[in-house]
Amino acid sequence: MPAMNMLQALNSAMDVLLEKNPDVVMFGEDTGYFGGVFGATQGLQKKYGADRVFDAPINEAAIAAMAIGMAAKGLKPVAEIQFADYIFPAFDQIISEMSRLRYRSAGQFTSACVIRSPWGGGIRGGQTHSMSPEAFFTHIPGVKVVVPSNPYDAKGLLIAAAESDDPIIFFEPKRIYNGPFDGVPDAPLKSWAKHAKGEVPEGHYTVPLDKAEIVREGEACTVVTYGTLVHVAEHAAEKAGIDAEIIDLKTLAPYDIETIAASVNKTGRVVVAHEAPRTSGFGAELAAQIQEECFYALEVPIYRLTGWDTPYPHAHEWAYFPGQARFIRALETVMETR
Amino acid sequence: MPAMNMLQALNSAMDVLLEKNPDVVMFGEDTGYFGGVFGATQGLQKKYGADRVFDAPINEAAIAAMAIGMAAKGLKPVAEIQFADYIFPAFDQIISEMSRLRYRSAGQFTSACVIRSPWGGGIRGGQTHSMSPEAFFTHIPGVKVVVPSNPYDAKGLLIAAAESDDPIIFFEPKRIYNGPFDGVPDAPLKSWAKHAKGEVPEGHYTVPLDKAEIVREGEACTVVTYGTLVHVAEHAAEKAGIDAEIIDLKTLAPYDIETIAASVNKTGRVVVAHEAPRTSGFGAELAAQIQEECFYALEVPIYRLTGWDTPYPHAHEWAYFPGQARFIRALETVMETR
Amino acid sequence: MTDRQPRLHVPSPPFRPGDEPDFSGLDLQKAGEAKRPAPDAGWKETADLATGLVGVLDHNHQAVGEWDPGLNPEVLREGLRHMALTRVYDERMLKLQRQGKMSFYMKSTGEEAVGVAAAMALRKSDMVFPSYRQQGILFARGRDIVDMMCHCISNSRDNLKGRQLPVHYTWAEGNFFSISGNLGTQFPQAVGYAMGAAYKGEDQVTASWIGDGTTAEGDFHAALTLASTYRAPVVFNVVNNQWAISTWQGIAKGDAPTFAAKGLGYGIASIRVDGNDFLAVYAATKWAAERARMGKGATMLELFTYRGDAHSTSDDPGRYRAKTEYTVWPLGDPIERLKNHLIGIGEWDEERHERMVEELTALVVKSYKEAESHGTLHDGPLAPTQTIFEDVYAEPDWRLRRQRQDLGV
Amino acid sequence: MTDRQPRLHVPSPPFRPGDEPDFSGLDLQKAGEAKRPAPDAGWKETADLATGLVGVLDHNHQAVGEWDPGLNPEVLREGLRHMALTRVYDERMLKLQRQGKMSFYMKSTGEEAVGVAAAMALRKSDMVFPSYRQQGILFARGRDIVDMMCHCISNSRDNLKGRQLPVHYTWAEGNFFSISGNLGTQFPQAVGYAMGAAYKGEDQVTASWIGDGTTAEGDFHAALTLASTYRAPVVFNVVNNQWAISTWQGIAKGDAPTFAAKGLGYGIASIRVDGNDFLAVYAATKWAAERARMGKGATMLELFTYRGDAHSTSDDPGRYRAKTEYTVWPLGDPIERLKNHLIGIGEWDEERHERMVEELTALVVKSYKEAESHGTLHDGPLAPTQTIFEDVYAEPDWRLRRQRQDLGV
Ligand SMILES: Cc1ncc(C[n+]2csc(CCOP(=O)(O)OP(=O)(O)O)c2C)c(N)n1
Ligand SMILES: Cc1ncc(C[n+]2csc(CCOP(=O)(O)OP(=O)(O)O)c2C)c(N)n1
Ligand SMILES: [Mg+2]
Ligand SMILES: [Mg+2]
Repeated sequence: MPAMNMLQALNSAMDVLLEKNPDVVMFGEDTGYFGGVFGATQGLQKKYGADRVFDAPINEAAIAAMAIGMAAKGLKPVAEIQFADYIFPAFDQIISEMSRLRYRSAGQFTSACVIRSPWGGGIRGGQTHSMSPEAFFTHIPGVKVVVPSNPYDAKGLLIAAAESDDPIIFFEPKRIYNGPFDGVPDAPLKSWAKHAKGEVPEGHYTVPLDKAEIVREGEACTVVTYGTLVHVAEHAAEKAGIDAEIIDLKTLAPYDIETIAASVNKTGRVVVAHEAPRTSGFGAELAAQIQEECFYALEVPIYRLTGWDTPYPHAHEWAYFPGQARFIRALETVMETR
Repeated sequence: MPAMNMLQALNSAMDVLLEKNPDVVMFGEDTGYFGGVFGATQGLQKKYGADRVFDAPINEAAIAAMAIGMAAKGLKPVAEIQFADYIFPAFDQIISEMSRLRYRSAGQFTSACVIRSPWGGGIRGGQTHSMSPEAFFTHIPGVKVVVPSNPYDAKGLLIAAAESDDPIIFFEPKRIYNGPFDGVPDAPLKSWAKHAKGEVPEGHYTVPLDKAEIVREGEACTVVTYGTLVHVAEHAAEKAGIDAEIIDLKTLAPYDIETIAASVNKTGRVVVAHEAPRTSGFGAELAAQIQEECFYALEVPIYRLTGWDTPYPHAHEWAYFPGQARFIRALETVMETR
Repeated sequence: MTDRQPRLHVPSPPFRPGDEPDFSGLDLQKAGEAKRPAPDAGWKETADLATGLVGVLDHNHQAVGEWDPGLNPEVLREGLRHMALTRVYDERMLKLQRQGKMSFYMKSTGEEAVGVAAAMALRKSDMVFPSYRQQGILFARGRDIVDMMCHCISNSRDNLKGRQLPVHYTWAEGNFFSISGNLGTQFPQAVGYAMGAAYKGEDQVTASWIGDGTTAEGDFHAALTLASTYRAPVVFNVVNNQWAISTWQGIAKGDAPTFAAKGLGYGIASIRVDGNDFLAVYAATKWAAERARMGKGATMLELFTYRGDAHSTSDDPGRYRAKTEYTVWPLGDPIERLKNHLIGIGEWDEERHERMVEELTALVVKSYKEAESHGTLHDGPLAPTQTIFEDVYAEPDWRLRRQRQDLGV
Repeated sequence: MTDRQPRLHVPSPPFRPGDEPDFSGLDLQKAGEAKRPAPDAGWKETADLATGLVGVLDHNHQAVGEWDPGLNPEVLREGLRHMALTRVYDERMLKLQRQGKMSFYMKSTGEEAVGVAAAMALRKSDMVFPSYRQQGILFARGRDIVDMMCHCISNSRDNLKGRQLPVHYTWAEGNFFSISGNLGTQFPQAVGYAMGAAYKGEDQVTASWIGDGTTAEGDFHAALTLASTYRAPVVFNVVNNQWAISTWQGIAKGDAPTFAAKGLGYGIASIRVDGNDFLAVYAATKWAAERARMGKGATMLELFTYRGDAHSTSDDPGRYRAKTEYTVWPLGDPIERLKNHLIGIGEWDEERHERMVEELTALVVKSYKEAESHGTLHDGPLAPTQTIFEDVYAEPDWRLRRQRQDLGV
């Protein structure tokens, strides 16, 4: 199997989708000739033509609305929002329209499409190229929310998303497009080629949209996270020498409560982690549900390790990002070894 | 003190604000000559002139942007979004601009304004006149979120909001504009005149933006809620004969954790309640924080009583709304009497 | 405070309650005067049409000028019937709403030509994305009236399972999109749909409708930008009925000459049309659809009309506009005008008209009886309660399964 | 698959990498030809200007026609200096970014007249809401260069405390709003600000800038709608530099004749201007500001120019556009053109120019040394870490206090 980084894996997924289904179309800002500012759609316009892979005007609401209209007509749009920070002009089309079309029409019309968007911080992008807005979308009945953490999953989840009958918000952790990130800012870039999930089949395969994965088994405590922080968590557990079980959610809405509950019932100690601000972040949902589900198994309070309740700062990015030091402290706190 | 319903109290607050501060301006869809579709700004254009109280075009983003620009210039805009369901076209202006202007300019510019909006269900409004989108806004650092539950607070909180130096999202539970609501759909409308908080001073006063209120003292369990459900909770506790302590949050961001924690530490049993969908609703934040804060005091899992993870249905409104039956069941569940 | 000079320009309508409305100052191009370019003409050739007014029926109720679609009397009578049925239906539903049979209603009084004539000019295979005030389309396309009523009273036969407010119809079989409660959102969606049809190589045209007030929304701009860039086969309709709830159209229009003129800024063919003239609406829609099918892209039509009644059952227009505005509105009533035209050409008479209205009234009354036999919002039966958990996703996940269980349904 | 006929019209630029660009087909109105209406003229009198091109400097570098602002040489030399400084600064900052001194940079190469001439035509008390490519305004308004650099390298003297990406300046004292990373959002805010000034009875004008690509955003429509309705004293600038990152302006413009023409649809005076002609930009801005101060409302200016370099330090334009496009761009270089004009009227010479550029280079080099003495992003010192918890609200609440404690700062 070839080694791919996450961008190559996403590109391969879209190639497979375009090849297989003539109703698949792709558009977004700079996604046509140029292939996207991160290169995710590179080469696809040339291969499939400008009416299947094209540039959209800079209007995220228009991009979402175009996707809805096309989906209602029976196409399968896979649209890109250039940065997750810029998805908000499309928020109304997503919450008021895309998420509710099947419901309000009692199934007569659907709007199954994929909105892909580079997501998360750690690239010195400042407050408008770093956001993790996933929590907002998990509060919208009718859309699913996916965040892969590695090339293998990225491809398999994206194909599954595009083959799903539901509208899907697909957030791509841009910090790990080119290699896993341990949460140590100045460490040299690692390569996906050396990671087991950097091996990606060429052809069609899917990764299910409702299953989390235990990426590290452990008995001492449970870490529930997704995206970039999966790698930070693994590294932190290693470094702290704590036998943590680490769950990569992959899909946030709906999240895989069974896998989470089984682990928590075993360990009794939990860290939920994300980059987004703390208040009403997705960690709140996880903590609320875990305490309900596993109340009598919990030994200590569920620890929410999150970004701060501030915009994402530029210069002090690493004071905001939940990196190694804070991760280890979180693990030690739930282990009561601090 | 005169008896006022909530609309009259809000109108009185705006009258006081316009009278006192020549920099206060008000606008929104149909808020000028007509005085708003619910009448909240009635009579104010006539009294203060069309350049202080006026109609805006139907563009919620424009309304928010106009408020930001005016606030940056030193005015104090109090804008109306006709229904909270229609605030989403303004979401980008609120999250990307209003909430961050002070931060990104390091205090050189601010955007302190108030966005008022009728909020919540129970009026047969269907999916686009019933939403409770407060959770979204509590996940935005830089804005405060207020939800009054009675005329006295509505006036005092609105004046405090307009006199605050921060941007404030002010949600008005429209179901109780004209009278408190016990959660019994077909019961005759009650009047605010018979409610203690229906007595509202004519002049200027404020209700603090960072304090919750215990509206019913009790020892058995704690209910944390806001808006319409405060009344439903009171009625349910009465009816179920459960000695519940009921906390009316009033301000959701920042919420008054001290009042909540003190109560939970006393009772050990908690229901958090809102109308919005369950997943990532504001109840998740409350539950997550309470379990952290009061872990060792909790006797049973925190119960989240919420709307379902569906759009707000029209015909089956009362199957969606957390009314008496579901409220009582929640109380009985945390009391383990069920 | 109130005496000082206003420092902001805030446009206000010419008349308010208490005023004696007088529209003699309204300078409108006369019927028959507007030129009709070929449907594949460059958009610039529509520049005059965007500020003029395409009309066919003159003040003598004669069809005049280049835009006369030359319809045969059979078609005209059909149009008259659909418009009359729309009005009878609206009146009845309003009454029923007042009786508590439904939670809400919205009439299209005075605007019946907008929906009916457009629907008749389009093919039934063409797609429509309407707003909540084009129920005329449904009648013109032959939607079952009982079904329409069942939706409005949210009963067990409501094809939307009680999930939507009344008048927010959906009818996929009739190529009628799901009406949203959110203003303007459907405009750019219609472009996406039209692009989808083009992509699939179909010759289907997509049409969408919004109100004058709604043109202010960002989605209006999104739609026109998309349509201009991708030359989508779409017909944009702006129904300028002069009012947006209590807000006069001038608040959305500002200093723009007309709403149609906005289309020109995008390089889109744009025409202002007498919206109360069945023949003009028909002809303009036909022109736009033909243009779209020729691959020439979008057309923007402003339908100049007047909202004859309240915005909805939730407002009282007497509180914000002059009572007699509608009665002195210079473009009259679309039903009266088409009726008089038919009478003028000897194809109709008052008696037949009266009989038709009676017949339609009977039909509506009878239909409602049948509709009610399937339940009402208040007394049921409704769609089964568990349906509130369906259609959120293609398949309910554990959250919805548990919640349904929690509700015990 | 690739061979079939495309079924959607997707506009593409005339040239791509590998092509030999040739703009001889670009039909632009000649300098001096455009008429200049009185600033209080009706917006309709600008109709021709919106599709024409206001230019003053002709191909012989002479100032011609009605729009010549008749500036004295002192002012012209000042303009030249600001533009040259902008370019020297940009070049230096790019180099420093490549050396890792800052995270990101955006140049305004080729567009210097847009910011500089506008700033000089406005009063310093006028408010500006720029995008990220009008750094020229700061030089024209006398912003301290060291301060600008301290912001770009996010050091301890950064007046934004390291919170913003480089080039996202704020300077309240200089009436320079906070630049957002979100495209278009500032356009309607500028209208609100302008309305605020009008409301307060001040004669301050507000100006804002966005790019060609950004006109597609809904906020563009919001801004023009507000400005038209309330006749706000605002000057809208659309900087049409032909490119939006890799996307050709035609994707935003579609079939519209010009970006300026979009303004006409709102009843707003609209002018397309040679954006590389200092005198034309100056004159048009002056006209617009005067109009606003007369209470005549907004003006839309399209500044027709060309983005001479990459979009930002994050892209390589060689990947999406023909390498030599800029060199054959018919409107030339704004600095060269003003320089040649000054030389032509005997008020400047090559030697002085060279000396000026040397002097400016020395100033920039020296300023950077000073800036660096206050730290760099990489090596610090930065603003104290606890500042990340400040200015979220007027006062931090318990959540931020606890979080600061949690971080231990
Ligand atoms: C996004 C949004 N904002 C506000 C509303 C509330 N609203 C419903 S109808 C209406 C007026 C619409 O006026 P217009 O566009 O002229 O259409 P008309 O009703 O006259 O046909 C308003 C403000 C809404 N439904 N959606
Ligand atoms: C809302 C939003 N969407 C997308 C982006 C990403 N982006 C930054 S600059 C840019 C291109 C802007 O082009 P244009 O408006 O022509 O301005 P120019 O850079 O040419 O001055 C894009 C797409 C953004 N910053 N904000
Ligand atoms: Mg209207
Ligand atoms: Mg550009």
